[in-house]
Parts: sequence; C-alpha cells; structure tokens
Amino acid sequence: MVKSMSDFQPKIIALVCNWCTYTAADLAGTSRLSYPANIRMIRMMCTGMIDPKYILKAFLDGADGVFIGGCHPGDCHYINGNLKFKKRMAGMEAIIKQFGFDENRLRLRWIGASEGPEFQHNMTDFIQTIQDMGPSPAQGIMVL
Amino acid sequence: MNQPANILVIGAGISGIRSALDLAELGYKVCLLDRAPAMGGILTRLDRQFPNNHCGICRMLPMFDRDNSEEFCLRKGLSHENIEVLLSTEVIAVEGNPGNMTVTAVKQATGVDADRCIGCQECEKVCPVEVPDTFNAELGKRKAIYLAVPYQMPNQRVIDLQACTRCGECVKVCPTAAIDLERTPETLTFENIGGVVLASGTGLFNPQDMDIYGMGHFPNVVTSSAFERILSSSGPYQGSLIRPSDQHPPKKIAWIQCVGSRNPMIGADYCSSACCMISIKQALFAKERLGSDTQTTIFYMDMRTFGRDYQRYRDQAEKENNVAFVRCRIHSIEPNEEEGNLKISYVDHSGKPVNAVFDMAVLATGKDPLRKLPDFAAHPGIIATDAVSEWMDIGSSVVSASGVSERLARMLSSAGIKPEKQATAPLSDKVAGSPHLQVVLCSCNGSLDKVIEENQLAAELKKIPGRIDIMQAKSVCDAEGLDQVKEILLNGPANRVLFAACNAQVFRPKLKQLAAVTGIPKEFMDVVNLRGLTENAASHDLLGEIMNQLEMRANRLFRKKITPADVRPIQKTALVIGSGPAGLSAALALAAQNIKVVLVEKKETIGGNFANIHDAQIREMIGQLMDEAKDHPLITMHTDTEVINNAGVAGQFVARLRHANGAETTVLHGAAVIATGGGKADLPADTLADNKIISLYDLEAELNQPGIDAANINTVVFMQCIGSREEPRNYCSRICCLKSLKTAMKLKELNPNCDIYVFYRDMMTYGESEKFYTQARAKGIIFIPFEKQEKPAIKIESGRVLVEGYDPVLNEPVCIEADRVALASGLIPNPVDLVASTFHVETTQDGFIQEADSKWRPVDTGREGIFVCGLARGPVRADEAVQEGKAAGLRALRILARDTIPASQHSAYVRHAICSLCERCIAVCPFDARYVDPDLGRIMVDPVACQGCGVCAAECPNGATLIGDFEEYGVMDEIEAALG
Amino acid sequence: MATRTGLRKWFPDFFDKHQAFTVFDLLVDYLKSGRIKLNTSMFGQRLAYHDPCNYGRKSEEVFGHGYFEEPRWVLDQFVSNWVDLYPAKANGYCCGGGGGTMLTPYREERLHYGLRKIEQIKRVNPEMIVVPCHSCHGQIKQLLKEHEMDIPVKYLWEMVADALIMD
Amino acid sequence: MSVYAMVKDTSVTEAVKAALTKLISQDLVDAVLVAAKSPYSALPMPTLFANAEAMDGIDPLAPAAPFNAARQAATVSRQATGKRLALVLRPCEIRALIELVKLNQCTLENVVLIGIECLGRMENEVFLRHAAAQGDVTAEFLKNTSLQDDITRTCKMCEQFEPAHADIVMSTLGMAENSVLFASGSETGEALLKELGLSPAEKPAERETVTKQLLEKRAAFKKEVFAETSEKINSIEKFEEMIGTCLNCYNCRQACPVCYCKECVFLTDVFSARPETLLRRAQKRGSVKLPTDTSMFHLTRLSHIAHACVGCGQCSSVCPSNIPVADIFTTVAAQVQARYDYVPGRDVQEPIPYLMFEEKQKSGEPK
Amino acid sequence: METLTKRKPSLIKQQAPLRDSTHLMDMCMACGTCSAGCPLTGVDGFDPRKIIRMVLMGRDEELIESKLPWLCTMCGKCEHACPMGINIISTIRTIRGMVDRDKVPGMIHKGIELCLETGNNIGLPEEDFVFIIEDVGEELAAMPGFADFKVPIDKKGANILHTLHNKLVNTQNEDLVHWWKIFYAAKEDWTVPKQNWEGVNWGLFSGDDEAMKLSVGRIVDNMDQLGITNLMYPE
Repeated sequence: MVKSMSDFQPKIIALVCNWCTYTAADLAGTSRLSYPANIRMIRMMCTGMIDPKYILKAFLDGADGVFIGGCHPGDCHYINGNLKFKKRMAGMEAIIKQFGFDENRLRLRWIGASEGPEFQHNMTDFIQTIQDMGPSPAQGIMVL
Repeated sequence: MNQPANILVIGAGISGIRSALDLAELGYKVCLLDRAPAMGGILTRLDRQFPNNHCGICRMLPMFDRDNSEEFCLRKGLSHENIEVLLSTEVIAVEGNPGNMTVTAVKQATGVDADRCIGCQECEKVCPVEVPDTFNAELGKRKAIYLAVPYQMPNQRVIDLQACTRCGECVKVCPTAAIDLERTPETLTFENIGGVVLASGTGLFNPQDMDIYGMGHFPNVVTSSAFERILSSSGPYQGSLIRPSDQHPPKKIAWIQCVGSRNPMIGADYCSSACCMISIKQALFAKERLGSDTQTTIFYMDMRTFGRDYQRYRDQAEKENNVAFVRCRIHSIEPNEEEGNLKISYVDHSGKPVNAVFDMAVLATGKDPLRKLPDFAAHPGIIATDAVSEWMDIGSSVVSASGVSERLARMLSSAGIKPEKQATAPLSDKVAGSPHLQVVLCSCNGSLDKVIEENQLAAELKKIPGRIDIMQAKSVCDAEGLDQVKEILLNGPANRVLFAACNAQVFRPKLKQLAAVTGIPKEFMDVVNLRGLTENAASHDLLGEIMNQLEMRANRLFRKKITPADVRPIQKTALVIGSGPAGLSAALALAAQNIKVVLVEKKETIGGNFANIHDAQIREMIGQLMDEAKDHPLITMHTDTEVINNAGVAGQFVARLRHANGAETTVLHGAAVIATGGGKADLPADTLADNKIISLYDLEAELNQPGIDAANINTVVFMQCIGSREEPRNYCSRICCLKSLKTAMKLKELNPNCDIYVFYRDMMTYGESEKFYTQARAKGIIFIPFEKQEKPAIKIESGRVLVEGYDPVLNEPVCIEADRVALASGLIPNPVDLVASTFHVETTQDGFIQEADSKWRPVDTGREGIFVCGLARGPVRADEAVQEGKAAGLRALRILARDTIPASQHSAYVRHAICSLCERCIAVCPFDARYVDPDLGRIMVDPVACQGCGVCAAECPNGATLIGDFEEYGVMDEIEAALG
Repeated sequence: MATRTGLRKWFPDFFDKHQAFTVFDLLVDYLKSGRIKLNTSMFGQRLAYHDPCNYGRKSEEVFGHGYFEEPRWVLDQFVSNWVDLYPAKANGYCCGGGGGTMLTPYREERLHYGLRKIEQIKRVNPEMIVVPCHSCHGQIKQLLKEHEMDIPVKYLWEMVADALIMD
Repeated sequence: MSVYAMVKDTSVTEAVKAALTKLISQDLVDAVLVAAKSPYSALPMPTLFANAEAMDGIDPLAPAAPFNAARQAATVSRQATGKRLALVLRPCEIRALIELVKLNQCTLENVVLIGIECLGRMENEVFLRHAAAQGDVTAEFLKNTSLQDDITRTCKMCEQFEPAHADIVMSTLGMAENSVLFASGSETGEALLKELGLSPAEKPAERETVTKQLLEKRAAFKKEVFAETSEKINSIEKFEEMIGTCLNCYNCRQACPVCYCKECVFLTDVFSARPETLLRRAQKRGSVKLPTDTSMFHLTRLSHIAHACVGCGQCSSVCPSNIPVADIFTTVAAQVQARYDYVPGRDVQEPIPYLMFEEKQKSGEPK
Repeated sequence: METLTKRKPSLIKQQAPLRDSTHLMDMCMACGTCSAGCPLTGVDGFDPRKIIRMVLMGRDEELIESKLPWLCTMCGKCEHACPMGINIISTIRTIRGMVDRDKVPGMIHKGIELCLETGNNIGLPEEDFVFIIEDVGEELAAMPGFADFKVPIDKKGANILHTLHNKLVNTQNEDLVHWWKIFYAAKEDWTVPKQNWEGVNWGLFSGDDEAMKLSVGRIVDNMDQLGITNLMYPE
C-alpha cells in the first residue's frame, strides 16, 4: 500500500531535550516561524534520557522518521547527556540500517535555546528528506 | 499580592534571580520584581558565555527539591513555589526597619490582562505601529504590542504605551477581551518585608552621545550587546552574522575596548571588568561563523583576562584563532571610501601610525556612569549586590548575589525571622487507585466549539480503552470554568486530568492551583494546545492530529505513578577545610544560621595568609573574622589537622580528620566547604641574587616595618607577571597589580621623591580598583608596558642593578638603575591533591579545585554537598575570598538548613528486585548521584544529587532504574499513540 | 580665542562694563531681530561647512560653549543645500593651519595634516566650502590648490554679505 | 607465551585430566570449573570440582557445550571468595566472561583462566548421537576431520578458536596424536605450568599451516553467512518472515552469555502491555498477534548486546523454532562493533562503548 | 641608551595649565588615543603621547630644542578624546613659551615684535592703514545699495568696536568689505580704531603671555578711550 508521493504526509517523532531544543521549538512558535505540523514532539529532559527502545518502537510502529534534538555539546544541563546519546546513536544507526530503514530516517541535531530559526529549518528539512525517501518500509506491513 | 513575601528582590537579572532562588531555596517567600516587562535582564540577550563559549544559564536553577520549581530554560522565565515574579514594577519608597519594612512600588499598566491573555498573537498581527526593537538593540522593528522577550513563557504580550496610538485594533481582535488601553499604573504596598535585595544592575553605557565613535551615524558601528544580538538566532538577523548597513557578512571586524569605561572625563574612572573577555568571545564567534579568514582585531589598553582560565582563552584566541590584539585606545571611527566601511587609525607597537579599514566595528561598552542608585538604596534592611555598583562577569555576579543572600539571611535570622515550614498539600486518596482520566475540552469561550463539534472529539475520545470521563467547558481560564473542573475532580472518580485548551504555557500555571485544591498532583495533569493544533495543522487530517496529541498525553497520564520518594535526613553539621578569609566566612555564614561547623586547618594557626598581609584594611577584615570564629560557640576548630577521608553523600557524609599527633577524629557532616587557600609563589630559580632584587611581597613587608626610612630608596622598578600568565602558570594572580600599586604609593608616601617605574603586561585593575591605577599615575609613577616575549632584563653591573626594557610610548629602549626591583611573583594554590581525592572533586591543570561551572555554579563542585571557595578555586583578592566564602556557605546552607531532603518526583529510582548491579548507571551519572550501598548490596540514588536527567535509565537495559515522570512504559505508550 | 582668553585671564573686570560678541553672536542677532534679511536663492550649490577649532572645540573646552549650532543656524536661514563634513563639530579635523602653523616654515607638515581635511572634503564632494575663520580660509584654499581641486572657499560672513537684501 | 609443555598419555582427554587434577592435588588452586560428563549423560556440563578424585569425567575438549559457560563461570566468580579458582573455558566463553567482568557480574580476582583451543561444538543431539555410536567422541573428533564438519553453523564461522587472555592455553591443532600443547599466557600461567612439571616442548611446525587453513575456511564461511543473512534481513518485512515462527519464549536471551539482566525488560512492566493498550492497538491496526512485541524483542536485544555479542551461537541452538538467531545477531553485531571499533572480550580494561564519549569529564568546562 | 638614575623635575609639567586640578598630566596612561587621533602622528617624530611622556620623564630640554611643538596645530583634537582630560595643547604652548624667542620659527615672533612696536603684526603705519581702509570703503560706497558708506574710524561712543585681521588689510583687501556690508545693512553703529587695530594675537601661538596680554590690553584701552561698550571678537 504505497501512497503516492504527493499525498504522503510523513509521521515524524521528535524527541527533544527539555532545555535547549524544546525552548527553540517554543521560540519558533512564538516567533511565528512555521514548520510542518506532522511532527509529534515528545519532550525528554535530556537526549541522554533517550532509550534505544524509543527509537525502535517508533520505527516499528510506523514512524517515517525520528528526529532527536539536543543541546549543543557543552551546553547540556546535565553536563554531557547529549554526548552520551550521540554515542548510543551510532549503534542505533547500524541496526536500523540493516533492517532496511534508511539511516537518514534517524537524525540527531544540536539546537540551542535561542535557535528558533534552526529548529524551523531542521524540521522543514527533515520532513523534506523523509518526503523524498517516501514512507517507511514498516508502513503498511504487519509488524510482529 | 497572591502570597505574603518575606523578602523583596529588586531586579530580575542574573543577580536578582540568583539571590531570589537562594532565599527561596532556604524556604523564604520572595517577591522578585523588575521594572522591565520581562525578567532576565541581560541573561535573555546572551546566547553563549566565555570562557567556554557554551550556555549554562539553566544551571542556576535549584538542584534538589526541584518539585518546588519548574524546570525549563531560564530565558523563558522563572517559576518557583516561593517566588512571585512581578514585572513592570518599580520600587519607589522603602520604610521601616529590617524585619519589618514597608515597600511601595508602582506597577505600570501593560495594557494586557495576564489573567485573560492566551498568547494567541492576534493583537500583534493587527497592530499598525512599528518601533525599533529594543530587545534586539534596535536593529529591527517590533510592534507597539509585543512580546517583551521572545522566549517568554507564557507568551503574553505587553503594550508599549509610549508608542501605542490607541487605535484600538488589538482590542477588536482579542478573543478574550484581555486588552484595556485605559489601564493606569497601580500602586502596590508590601508590608512586613524582612529585607530587600537590591539587584537592579548597573545599566549599559550608551555610546550614542559620544561623538568620536560614530554610533548612530554609521550603521556598522554597533555596541557589544548589539553584536551579541546579531550573533543570536533569536536576534534581528536570525543568527546570520551580517552587518546592518547592507546585510552582508563582514570580513574585517574591529572591537574597541573601554567605550565608556576607564574614562574619568565622563565620570567613568573604573573598569567594566567583563568587556575584554566578551570581545574575545565575540571575535572567536565571528571566526567560527564567518570562517577563519575573517579578520578580527581588538583594540585595547590592557586585556583584562584576570579570571582563572581567561589568559589561556586569550592566548588561544591569539595563537590558534589569529585574533589580532592591538594595544592602542581608539580616538575615533571614521568613514572610508567604500560604502559602510570604517576607518580606524591607531599607532602600532613601534609608534607608527596605521590607518586600518574595517567592515564593522563593535564598541565594547560596560557600566553606565550616569546610572545612579535609587534614593532608598541606603535604607537599612536593603542589601545591594556588587553588580549594582560595578559591571562584572556572570560568575562574579553570581558569587556576589549569593553573598548578599547570605547577608540577608543573617539579617533575617538576627531579626528573628525564619522561613515558614511549608506544608505540602496532602495527596488525594484516589491518586493511588487505578488510573481514571478526566478529559476537559475547553471551547475557549466558544471559539473552539466548531473544532470540537465537527470532529466529534468527545465521541472519538470515548473509543480510547480505559476509564475516561469527558466534560466540555466554556472556558477553563476564568474562575467559573475552573471551579467546574475543581468540582468534578473533588467529587468524581477521576484521578488524572487532561485539558484540551488553548495555549498550554499560559494555562499550565493554573494546574498548580488545581493541584493544591484537589490533591491530585500537577504531574497527573496535562494540557494539549488545541488552538495551536487547529491553527497550524496541515488540513489533511486535523482529527488525526488532535487525537494523536490527546492520546499521547492521555497515555502518559495513564501510566503515571507517584515516584517512591526517598527522603534523606540531613546531618546538620558543616565541615570547612581551611581557615583563611574564605573558609572563615563560610564557617561564620553557616554558624550564623545555627549550623554546627567543624573548621579544619592544616597549619597551627588560623587566618590563612594573615601573617603575611600588610594592608591595614585587609588585616582588619580578616582579624575580625578570626576573632568572630574563635569566639563562636558553634564553631569547633581543629588546627594542625587534615581531612584524610570522606565518604557518603550530600547531607550524610562521614569524614576522618587526622591531627598532628596522629590521633584521628570522625566527623559526621552534611556538607563540606573546601577553602584550602594558597599563597605566594616563589621567585623563579633564575632570579639574580642581589638584595636589591626582591619579591613584591618582600618589598611590601620592608615598607611596612615600623619606622622604616625610605630616604635611600630613590628609584624602584616593579615588574609584573613574574611567572604568571605564561605556561606553566598561565593565569593571572589577580592581586599583584593592585599590590604593586599600593606598595608604590606607600613608597611615594614615605619618600615622595622616589622615582617609580612599573613594567607591566596588562594592568589588571578591574572594577573599582582602576581608581588605584589612576591615583598611582597621578602620583608620578611611570608605567611601561611590555609583551611576554620582550620581558625587561635585569642586570647587575659593578654592583648596580639595572633594568633594561623598551618603552613603546617613547619608542626607545630604557635602562633604569634601581635601588629596588620588586618582582610580582603571583599566587599559587596550596596543594589540593589530598583534598581533591578525599572529596572526589576535580582539579584544574594549575592545581586549583574545579568548580561545577565557573559562571552559573561558581562555588559548587561537581559533587553535590561539596563546595569550594577562595584561593582553592582560583586566584582571588581577600575581599573576593570573603564573598566567595559567604556564597559557598550559603550554598551549603541550602542543604544544612533542612532536616530532610526528599527526592524530587522527577528523579531516578531503582527497582532492586530486577537490578543486576552492573553499575553502568553509576558510570554514566554526571552528578555522582549513584552508588552501591555496601551493606545492602544495592544501587542507591542520592536524592540530593540526582537531577533526573535519565541517562541512567537509558543506560539500564531492563528498566531496573527509571525516572519519575519519564518512566519508560509511559514514553513507549506515548510514542505508540503518536503514531496511531 | 586669544582676545577672549586674554580678557578673562588678565582683565576680568572688562566684563563688568563691557560685552563682547563673536561673529556668530552678531550674525544670529542680526538675523533673528530682522536687522538683516538674506536672499534664500543665492546659494543653491552643495556647500560644505568647516568648523574652525577655535570657535568650536576649543571654545567649548575653555569657555564651556562651542559655536557649532550658530553657524549652522545661520546657513539654514538662506542656504538649502549645505552638508557637514564627517567628523565635524567637537571632533572635527583642523584644517591644518591652526596654532600659528601658517606662520612657520613647516609647510610640508601643515599640508600633510591638511590631507585629512581634503579626504573629508572629497567624501562629500561640495561645490563650495564655507569657513568662519581667516586661518582656515587660507589653509583650505592652499590645500585645494595643492590637490588641484577647484572649489571656492568662502567666509560665512562673506556669504551673508553676498546674500544681503538691501532695502 | 614463552613456555611450552607437552603431555602424552593414552588420550588427549587423559592428558588434560592429568594436568588439571594436579592443579587441585598440588594445591595450586582450590577448585576447577570444567566441563564434565555426569553418570547420567555423555553431554559434558560445566562442573565445579574441589576434589581431584572427583574429576574423572572431565571432558573439556569434547565438541559439545549445552550452554556458553561464561554465565556459570560468572556465577562461581560473582565475587572474590578468597579462594583460588581455575576456570576452563572455550574462547567464546572467555570473551563473554570478560564482558561480564566489565558489567560487574563477576571478578577475575584470584581466577586462573584456562582456555582451550576450540574446534567447534556440535548441537547437543548431534553429539549425543555420536557418543552413542562411538564412546569417546572427543578423541575421534580431534583426529577425524569429517566429524569436524558436524559442528554448529556458528562455530563454522568462528575465527577466534584460539583463546586470548587465558593464563594457560591448551591446544591440539597440528599436534601428534594424544598430545596436548600447554602454553602460558601470563606470568600466573607460566608459574603454574612450571609447578605442574610438564615437559618442555616445541610448537610443531605444521601447527601454523593447519591453523591458517582453518582460519581461512572459517573466514570464508563467515563472509558467506554475513552476506546471505544481511540480504535476508535487509527489510523489515523480510525480517518479519524470518521471525514469523518466534514464540517469544526468550530462550535465546536465556542462552545468551552477555544478556546479563537479572530479569529481561520484556518480562517487566515496560513491555507487559496493558489490556487497554492491546485493545487500542487492535483497534488501530485491525489485529495484534500475541504475544506481541516480537520484533521489538529481537531488535531491542540487539540494541542491548550487539556490541557485546561473542558469536557463540547458543541462541540459534536453543531456538525451538529453528530461527537462525545467531546469523542475525552476528551479522548485525559485526556492523555495530565496527562502528564503535569495539571487540567484545578484547580487553578487560576497555570500557563498553556507551560508557565512553567525547569530552569525558564531569564538570562543565572543557579542558 | 642612557641609564636613568634620577628623573629631572619637569618645568613644563609645573607650568602647563591644567584643565582642572583633577586632571593631572601625570595621569596619562599612554593609551594612545591622542596619537591615534592626531593627523601629525609619525610626521618628523611627532606623537602627542610621546611628548607628554617626555615631559613626565623630565626631558624638557629635548622638547624645547625640537621643532615638535611648532608642528602642532594646537587644534585640540587629541585632547577631545583624552580619557584623562590632559591639557595637551596647553602643554605644547607652555613648551613653545620656553623656547628662546630668537629660536621661534617663522613669522610668529617677528609678528609679535612688530605688533608690540606698531600696533599691528605687519608693521603697517597708521597713515597707510587709514588710506587702505578708506580706499576700500569708497569702493564699497560705489556699489549699488551701499550709498554713502564710510568706514567709521575711531568713532567715539560707537556701539561696537571692530578689529581687523592683518591679512585683510595686507593682501586680501577684497575680504574687508563683507562685515562692512553687513554692518551697513544692519545699520550697526560700529568703528575701527586707527591705532592698535590688530585683530589677531600671535602670543597665543608663541606661548608669549606678556605679548598676548599687551595686545589684549590695547583693545581694552581703545574701548575705554572711545567709550565703546561692545566688542566684536576679532578672530
């Protein structure tokens, strides 16, 4: 059941850090920097809190992309949670890739509190990337 | 006033926030007010800070007992149970005595009723009036109705009533009738105020009125604060580093130091302390953003890199990043042939005139000399932070603010005022029962009716399995609507609430009230921004979007549990290591609050370097501290003693002390302050042996001998930075410049005919101490700058001591025959290896104790419950050591003042039954908050240290450790709902 | 400047019985009181005004008032298209002929100094330069000649005199 | 390795037995953990011996291993007991044990690691079939290369048949009949070998050739399996086909030596779905197969242990549905381990990759 | 390089007037503002901050003997931005005043001497002066609109005393008439003295207070003698 490209509305899960990226997202909102609404943002206290399970869960449940936004290195409220996540991320990329999910469906970006425009840009860009790739291979199949 | 405030803090900038939080964390009720319509002061305008080019503003927030405050970026605002924030409010009068003061303030009308505004922005869209955007240094435009700070949450607008034309367009479109243009200022009276912190800042110098810099004339001449905005993504150019005139990226940028500072002609005989570092930071960012070929030049007189890590920062900027440093004060900025470019003339090191052309110039502005303290500043009971009279970097402001908090707390306790014990609202019994969700669909006065009805939201919600009740409300923002909800929650079966309303940020504060009344914790409530979804959603599947969001939140709420709260009893004794001014101040700060203090001193006597101090004022200050400490019944002193072991966690430490006679003592304590100090550095080994060539310390001692005859001391050369500010001791010792000045002036006093020369690299007379430099010159002392690579040489020729150097002012070599050459050898820390390993804290490469964050947590270490101050942390002057001691004492007091500290709802907890004890969680914990209890054989979480970051939970493979409020099953269910 | 300084320093009683006026005081007074009227279409060219150090910066420093606004006011009364040099007023550049340097043999140095003035003039590219000082008049004329710039230099009062509307 | 010793006797197993019993009888160690037959079965099981006389049934070189004994080894070395322990393990078991040490599941303090050169193990029923047929399978296996083709698929792709990190290594490749090469891998091993009084020896020349040949064969097969598997699971749909028969019995995780959790997260509330959740899932998707979260289980387990997978193949061996779990895990593990430049069991000092990150420091300021 | 043992006290420093007592020359921090702003910096070794430093080092003689003080246009731009408020111009003038009068370069001192002797810097005899200005006055009277114009010389009880810049009388007669025209149009009651009409005072430049005072005194005398209350500052 492949949808045509034009009406493909990607489902994106965004796991964002409470301190920086979430602030940037709010800032984008109050600055009226619009970005596609089909992003399901889930606030994490820190990217370091993101369990690999969340990413797998999202992909197996049909997410077309998973975006992770954290503080710039050095800015983490918890000193280095963002770097710890970055380390985990490498393994996750290898795993999802092997199972046929394009690595680019999982994206990690550092977005600082003041970076409303960057947040907007990243969201728009990520959705575009996903749109270009088409729906996730997990879409429309029965996942056991 | 919603609640009685014990304390008023005037000014909600960095100092004000620090002080308000300090006092709120001690349990006092604080009212934090600011005349601006938004809080934060300069904090909201800064993206990144030196000397690490990172941001760490949020690190100011409370570290434990976090349930009392909301956790979000401080740019958005501050929310703490004990703090009420009042904006657009200015104090006009203060009466009464400490402990019982009456304060009168005027709250300006902002035209917008905060109780009604839902932050929908409709007003701003229609407002026809555009004025320069003050938040962005007037580099852009904003409307007359605007968001004072773009981050502000809730994002309620205010009206600039000066600019407003009263056209009424905004009134017409406001969906909640929140705008009233006819509102007048309100007078507020605060009674029974215990004390007032004055933290109103100094204001920034505006160079607009100086005709030399062309500010206002040339668009590409901007102030450093404007440059900060240009760098910022929330700034006028969305973070593109472009110049105002043509929006092109500049290739050559000049920074002009001391604009409005170090200028007695405009009443500014002071140094603004932070500007040098700010300019270096900005130059580095310019290079980072625009490429390393961008030319950045800093015109300076003295690069005041006096902070512990600042010299290396400068060196790195100079050597690795090719930031050019030119020692010449700039006379004027002039136009150049190319449109928008600027010509700056200067003289180089050899005295040659150079005309340089830049694309952009940044004026490093500091304190405003015209800003005066308010009339009531001297009223008893008002304590001002240093940042009110001096411009300073964030770290110093934070230290000073905590020092002030300490003084205020001391004042209050001597006035018999204690923080009220807070009664926590009891939880409703039904909270423990199985989840039952109440969904409240708010139509926002009918404006969302269509959305709710057309989509048949109620019917859709009913499809969700689980116990869900649904109610529709007209408006939960007004009292009537909210009462309806309260009614249902009190009498109905629901134990979780989900609102589908308008702006979640605006509504969220009301959850606190609701929680207090209903006994359902606010963590069991959530808000979905229905209006936002309706406005932003791509129309293809609005219902899907809304249902996703509602179900996501519903799922989280269904899975919420009350985190089993670990409660840590607090050992109300402090351990202070070191008895110099910092240690004594910390000890006295704690003892003043009835905390027992065990003061440990390695030497046989207390007082640190007291014996070597000659400055009468400092001697008196330290002497007083020594006397007070000796007499204090709560302070137990152990001289000739070292701490050899310390175990445990914040609130519950066990230390072992070893005395000189070999005996050992065990001390149970709740927090430790490391104040191990330091002392003078020795002269370099290659110093020529001659009794005329001595250390600055020795000359100071010589001149302070009673009855000293200085008649034969006719020519004296001081040499600064001996061994300092170059590897391996690449930091400024901070005291030497001032000491040389004072010693030189003392000499002038003893022998007015004495010729004095000071060879210096950069005179580090920051802040008000600049006046000493000015005075010293006025006394005829000649100052000759030198560069690190061209040090003056000292020679001995047939018994004569000669100093050969180069005077770049005369562009000539100079040779001075001196009766004394005084070498400023600087300061080094006392060895800290033992103390660092004992207390598990990190050290710097120079052997100081590393603080948690030099800006935002300057006297904390990486371990909760262990604090550091004074020379142990970095070079300080004695008065600064006292200030740091007070601040460290105050920080420790937050822990020690309590009997117990409960874990925050939002902390890590361990399910021991399934824990495999692999200790990966311990390895990743950034706060050393986890440990194995050797008796129980269990992983324990320190409720004081844990910050709830969740790295442990993510590292734990089987959910044996979880984070309150972010339990994995809840997040998994939320993800599932999001993708439904 | 010298007279005013001298009077203050050595003849402080002078001001008990006498009053003293600068050229600007007189011009402003005549214009304000209507004693003279000026033809407003006489000078349509682009003019640049040069501040002499003595009347401007140094008066401001020594006497507390620099004559910056008065000449500009006078120009505004009858000249439509005049511009300032940058920098002007208290931070303006000397023509290079101040301090008696017109009388010393250091001509090259004086002309070197005047380069700044020439740069300033070139930037605004005027058709005429207005000065209210004899030294400046001489120096600027010489500078322009030196740089082969054919721009007339007029005294402020010369312009006023030229534009007088006689009854 | 500086000392070689050879023992010759009636059989390889006897040679090994002679040496290992001496460890106890000469009080060089207090106990030995080693695979041994029981009176009830020829299948050797990890057995802890404290008495030399009881060691008659030991058969460490038998081509059988009902489970990866790292977990049993970890059980006896959970914490230091003050007693000296010798653990006789296969290379994959040692590697897994080293991972478990890093995970704080056991300690190597006062432990002597004795590694055996492992030519592979057979599935249990295959081994038992041979045992029923010919008695001493071990002796036969070591000399009969055709029997060696009966080892498991995973063993056939194992290149790490020579143990690293052992104090003593026992090898047979290239050796004369009934002889075993003892080599020391540490000073401890060296000292022990001296105490045992074994005769000095030299490495037989052909050993290198044989080893090399075996290695090449294994590498080629591994490459083949990886390519094949990678192709078979390169879409989630194909993966679902592979695991379509999975029963969620969690045998694989039970058999996995590095799946160290006391209780698997899939047995906790994190995955035990609420009825409401299942119902909703069924509502939204039309159906839910139960038990649910089958793919999630395998992928999550991969995310947990891919870096640590030692490729012992036990997961495949225990799968009741004959899913080639080890093929999948080793294929993915190789990729993950490459990303982290991490080799499980390489070095006990090397922290697991998630505990190493840039700017490893706790305070806020970079140095 | 000379070895410094003891600095000589500077007479220049002692004598140079201060902006006020809080802005001592010693306070100079050699920041370079003045040098950066002065167009002459680097020309023939000129550098304002160096001059101040030399004064502070007691190197009066070198300064007095050099041409440096005479290169300065005394425009005060350097001082304008001086954060310490140092009176650089007064210092220059003080140095100039210490130079032997016969070593004062160019016309300055010669003009002063002539002025002291004759009442004007160009030594123009009274008859010649009267001839010139009357002649120019007649020319003006011949122009349309200025009928009956006459230069009022030594008019007792006039409203304003007008002095003249010597160069207008000397070489640039054509510029004499501008103010006359204005006076005429404004119906001003003004006068020019035939003695001591010199409007400029070079004592300001040469640092010669005595001469300066004398010239100013002559203007005061003129006003007293002619009974004039108002003075139009000459330059």
